[in-house]
Amino acid sequence: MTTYIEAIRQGLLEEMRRDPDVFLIGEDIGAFGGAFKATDGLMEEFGPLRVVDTPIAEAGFTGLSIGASMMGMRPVVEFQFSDFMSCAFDQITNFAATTHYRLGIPVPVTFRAPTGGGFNGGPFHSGCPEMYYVHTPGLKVVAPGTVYDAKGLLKASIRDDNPVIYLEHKHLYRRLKEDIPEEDYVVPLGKASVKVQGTGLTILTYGAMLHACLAALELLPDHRGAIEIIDLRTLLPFDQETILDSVKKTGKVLIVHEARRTGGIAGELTAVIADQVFEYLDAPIRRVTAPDTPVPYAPPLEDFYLPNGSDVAKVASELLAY
Amino acid sequence: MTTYIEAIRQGLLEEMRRDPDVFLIGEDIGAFGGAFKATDGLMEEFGPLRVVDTPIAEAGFTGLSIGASMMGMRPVVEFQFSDFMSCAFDQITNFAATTHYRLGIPVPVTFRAPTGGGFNGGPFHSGCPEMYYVHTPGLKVVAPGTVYDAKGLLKASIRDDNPVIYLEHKHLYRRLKEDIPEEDYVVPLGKASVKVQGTGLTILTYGAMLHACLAALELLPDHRGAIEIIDLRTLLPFDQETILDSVKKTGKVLIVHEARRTGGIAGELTAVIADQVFEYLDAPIRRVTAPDTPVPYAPPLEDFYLPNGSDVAKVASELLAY
Amino acid sequence: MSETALSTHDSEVSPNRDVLLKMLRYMKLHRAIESRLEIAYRQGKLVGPLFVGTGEEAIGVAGAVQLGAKDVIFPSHRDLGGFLAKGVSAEQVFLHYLGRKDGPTRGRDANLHFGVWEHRVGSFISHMAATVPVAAGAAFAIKSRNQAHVVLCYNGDGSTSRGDWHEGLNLAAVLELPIVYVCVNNQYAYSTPLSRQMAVDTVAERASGYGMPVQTVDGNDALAVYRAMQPAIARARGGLGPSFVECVTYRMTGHGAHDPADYVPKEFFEAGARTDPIEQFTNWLLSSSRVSPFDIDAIVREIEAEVETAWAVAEESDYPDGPETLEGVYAD
Amino acid sequence: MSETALSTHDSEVSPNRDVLLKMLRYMKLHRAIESRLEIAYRQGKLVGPLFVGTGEEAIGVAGAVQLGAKDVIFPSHRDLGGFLAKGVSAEQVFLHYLGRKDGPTRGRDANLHFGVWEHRVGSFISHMAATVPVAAGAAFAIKSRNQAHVVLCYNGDGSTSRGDWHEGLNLAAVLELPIVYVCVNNQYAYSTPLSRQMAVDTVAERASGYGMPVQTVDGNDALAVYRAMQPAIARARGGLGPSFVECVTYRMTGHGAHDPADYVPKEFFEAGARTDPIEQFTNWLLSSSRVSPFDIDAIVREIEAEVETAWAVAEESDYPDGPETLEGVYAD
Ligand SMILES: Cc1ncc(C[n+]2csc(CCOP(=O)(O)OP(=O)(O)O)c2C)c(N)n1
Ligand SMILES: Cc1ncc(C[n+]2csc(CCOP(=O)(O)OP(=O)(O)O)c2C)c(N)n1
Ligand SMILES: [Mg+2]
Ligand SMILES: [Mg+2]
Repeated sequence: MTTYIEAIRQGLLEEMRRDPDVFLIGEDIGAFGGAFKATDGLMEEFGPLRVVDTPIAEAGFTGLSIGASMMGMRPVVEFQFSDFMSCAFDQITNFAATTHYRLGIPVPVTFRAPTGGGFNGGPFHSGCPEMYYVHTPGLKVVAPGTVYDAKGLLKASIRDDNPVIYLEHKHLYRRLKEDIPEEDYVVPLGKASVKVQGTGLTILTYGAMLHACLAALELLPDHRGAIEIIDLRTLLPFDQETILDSVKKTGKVLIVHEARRTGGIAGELTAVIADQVFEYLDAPIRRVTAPDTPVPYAPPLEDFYLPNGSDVAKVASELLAY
Repeated sequence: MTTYIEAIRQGLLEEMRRDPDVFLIGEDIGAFGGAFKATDGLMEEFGPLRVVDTPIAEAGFTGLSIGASMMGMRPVVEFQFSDFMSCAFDQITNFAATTHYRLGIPVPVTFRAPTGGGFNGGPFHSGCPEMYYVHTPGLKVVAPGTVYDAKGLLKASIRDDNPVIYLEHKHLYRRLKEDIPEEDYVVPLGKASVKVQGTGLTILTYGAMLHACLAALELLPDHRGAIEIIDLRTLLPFDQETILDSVKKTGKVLIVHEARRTGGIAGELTAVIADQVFEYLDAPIRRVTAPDTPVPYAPPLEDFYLPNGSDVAKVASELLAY
Repeated sequence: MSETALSTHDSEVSPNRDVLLKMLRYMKLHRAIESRLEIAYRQGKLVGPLFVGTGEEAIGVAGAVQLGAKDVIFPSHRDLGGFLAKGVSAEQVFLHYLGRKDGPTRGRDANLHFGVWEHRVGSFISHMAATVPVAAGAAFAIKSRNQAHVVLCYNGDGSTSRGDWHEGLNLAAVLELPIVYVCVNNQYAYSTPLSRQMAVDTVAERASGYGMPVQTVDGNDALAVYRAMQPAIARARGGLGPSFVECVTYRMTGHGAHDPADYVPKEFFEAGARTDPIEQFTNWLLSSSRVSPFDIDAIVREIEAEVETAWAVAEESDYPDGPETLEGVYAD
Repeated sequence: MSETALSTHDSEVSPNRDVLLKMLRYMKLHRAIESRLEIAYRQGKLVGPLFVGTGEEAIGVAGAVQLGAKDVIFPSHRDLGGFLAKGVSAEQVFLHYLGRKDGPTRGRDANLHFGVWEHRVGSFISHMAATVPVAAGAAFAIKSRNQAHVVLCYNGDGSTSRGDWHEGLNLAAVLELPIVYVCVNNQYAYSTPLSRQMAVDTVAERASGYGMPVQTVDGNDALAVYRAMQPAIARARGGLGPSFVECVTYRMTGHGAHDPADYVPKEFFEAGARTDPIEQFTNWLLSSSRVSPFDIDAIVREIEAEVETAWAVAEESDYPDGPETLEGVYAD
């Protein structure tokens, strides 16, 4: 059984062995193996020019990775927490995202960003920044919710010729364990996965919230067969076809994300659905999300903040009854 | 007749005279009067401690304004172009936006950001970054589309106790002229304005796109009375009541914004509408927006990129006929 | 890093006995509070991580004791002594760490990420160096209003690699702001030693390009820190502009309580232990007969009681209710 | 800023005649292209703004002529000479400025915001100093691959106040990257003179805290720039790490063609005119008999023809079609 974080480590290791142009860069990723140990042992195998420890300089090492990628390398950047991407926001959104459009030069950088709450990390270690990047054309954004996908999407991201934001959910790091194939595989970017089939309600989700949705299913034994759960996996570009096919079948939609509500991806998905398959809709489109606040620290606050299985179950059964 | 930019200048001048805690800070705003001359003459009246020229240091002067506001001052920051806010993204989204929540200290900073395209400024001088900030609780975001609102919203922003992103549209600076009151007035944050009343279709828009929507109306003389045009004015918090009341009346919605499509505010508005007033909807919710690309420079490209009156008219008449 | 003895030349400016006792008291209180927190951490009573300033107590304290009520301090994430000397109580600290409703952030943030603005203690945010320009802004307000207050801003060696540090220091210099930037150089940023953070030997070299006076001082020598801070604070108060003071010290733990710090050579911890700032300062106070063993005993007993009571109160106090999450995002 | 004569000590390394002619040619071509653009601007034929490097031509050229095909340059927004000396043609420049389909950005960006990667010319983006860490990344790739190429990265005095500059220079120093950072100190950032950008007299002082060799040189003296760049480039090529070269010059126009620059004292323009880099260099080439008036005439005629033809071709060429807007956001 492999953990989510070990799948990431293996993905890095295998890609580095496969392709000498792949290198890792970030804070404390060398001898220390990274704040979450995702790069444990890699410095020993690949040395300090392929596992590059940096000063605290997110804009600096992001820019550096962009420049190296222009030269044909495939940097994998580790942000210690996805919250600190804000310090590199200009480099990511203005340099990385636009270089291919302006110059035709690919920028194959993967930005690994440990994301999400659930461990009392407080306002600056628990964020879900995906929408800042989903709103930035030129980037791709992925958010694995399973061990299999963590490895497969990471490999696909590293091999992709575009800058990819790879959001790994900290809450899943050691909680999630699966048997995954020994042999090399990738999970293609841009493809959602239908986790549970159903005919009465489409639930769209990703990342740690996939597990809140699966938990909701357990709470609704009477609705087996009614609920379809789709793991988006890639948020930009998202898999419109799979989403719309499902909505055409079920006629009802619930979107669940851990990011804050206003301006979250639920809005974008709703816009596409309400434009493309309006006539199929049998109920309001609802969303279960974190509220519009910073992520609070104290357990009762964070518990309140994070959507959970019963929040999802409640709205799901309302929609099914609509 | 007052221009949009002169209304901004007057707003600054009057607030500075009214309240000694108001000061301006940014690049080239002193003797030079600002890249767009919004602060022309203010340095002469108020001196260099109230009209503060800075080095090129967006994160620095943003942070500085936050600290000064914690001490009770009311800084008005000028970004030379809204595109350069990306360099201060961490300070805005993590420091300014969270300080009241964490410490109960107000952060009354107004961030003036010249925004939008239409003058062949290319990818880095034409952006519409509003959604990065609409997705950040703790901030307010306003985007005046008229001369009257430019002044009234600016004054309201400066007097507000929260960090406010004030997006002034460069394309309107000298093109828009209106007679505005001599006496002091504010336009309250959070209130939309119904510009044109109609019964068959609600158009939601703001900023320069208000004028594309008004132009569309001229192209559709047969639909007088059918089209309602709402200028959102404040994007965060947006005026849910006015929006929903209108949709209940018309049953059809078109959202028009200059920002890029994916993750734009059309999604958020659609989510609220499709949740709250689903049963009133008689047609798909459509959007006319810029495409998901950087803002291109060459005239034929930028013309293609920017939504215009006939783009709006086309979709509006489709929806009316639906 | 030198391991020189305390700078005891009596010719130099010396704080008076009250100030010396205050310094000792806050340094000891700093350590006692964090020792209590370390116990709580091991007992699983702290839900979040823990970062302590053991061995670095002289730096925050020797600066903050020189401040008045209207002077401002922006401490870093290990400068608990700075909070205390500015008037924050042990109880507030514990309430904060335990995420309680009555704590200074109402349970919203963790660690030393808090401020108590009545005492003019600003708040660190996690993003290293973000306070550097913010503190400059507080100094700007003071200057604008033509006041004689000052701002102290503390940051680790690691944060000096960030752009915000550069922009903030430069703004302070160009605008001649009344601020002292204090670098707590504990020679590590998480696992990264100074030599991998910068290609110069001291942070002071890095700070020398901004046009402000720069000093490097032994951060484990409370008196030396006091004496270095004094002219810097006076300069700020006199409207002459900013200064930079590097205090070299030892991070005596892992980065956080979760970190065994295998990457730190044992000689490093030994050197830090030999130059423990509280021990050195106590010895000097005693040997120079500035205070008596009785004075020290009294302080120790007082602190023990304060910490015990504060902890008990904090542990008994209530968490915020879930729905409070939604309150206060905006000022109205 | 000194107004010393050209550094003509024959004892110092001198470029050979071919290189001297090349330098003259590219400096003159730089100016001729921009003069043509200024006319176009006045005629309303440039839809966007225009920023020229008149009077600063020596700096880009004297660096770039020392590069091989696989060396990389990241010019700033006035360093047209650097583009040219690396192989970019006048036609490409005009196509770019006019926003044409066949230009290097297919009409997507304006000004000198472009690159031609076949020639290893990277692209500036508007955000000042953003290229500083990016260029370090190109140098990192060279170092990783154990190559002997180098990177030159150009930035204005103004951009050195930004955090990215700090982070980039520091990374280059810590990682010992093969790069030379060149500061085009034209003493203004838009309307802001150096004295309001920094509290030190030279950018070199600001750069001295990173642990790399630093020089300040007269940027209007092409030979002095050449000679300053030479050891810096050699150091990078030899794997010894980065250097910083400040070239002091005069911005001889407003910030852009739209800016009358009333804020610049007339003495400043006079001093810049007296030390015009092309004139000085030409005089020296002639007076030291390194080239003849005939050589210079030939260059002038060649350039005139090149510029005229290039402009004609560019003006005749097609704009992209609107829907091309949608192409190439992603690499596939
Ligand atoms: C911008 C940013 N990047 C990364 C981190 C993660 N982080 C937290 S503390 C730390 C090391 C800080 O080193 P230093 O400034 O020397 O302070 P010290 O912990 O040694 O007191 C790092 C990398 C952060 N908080 N902020
Ligand atoms: C981050 C950022 N802020 C503001 C601007 C607007 N701006 C464009 S050029 C310029 C001045 C640049 O000065 P300097 O770096 O000295 O270059 P110069 O124009 O003098 O060659 C400014 C402020 C910008 N491009 N980027
Ligand atoms: Mg440290
Ligand atoms: Mg300049």
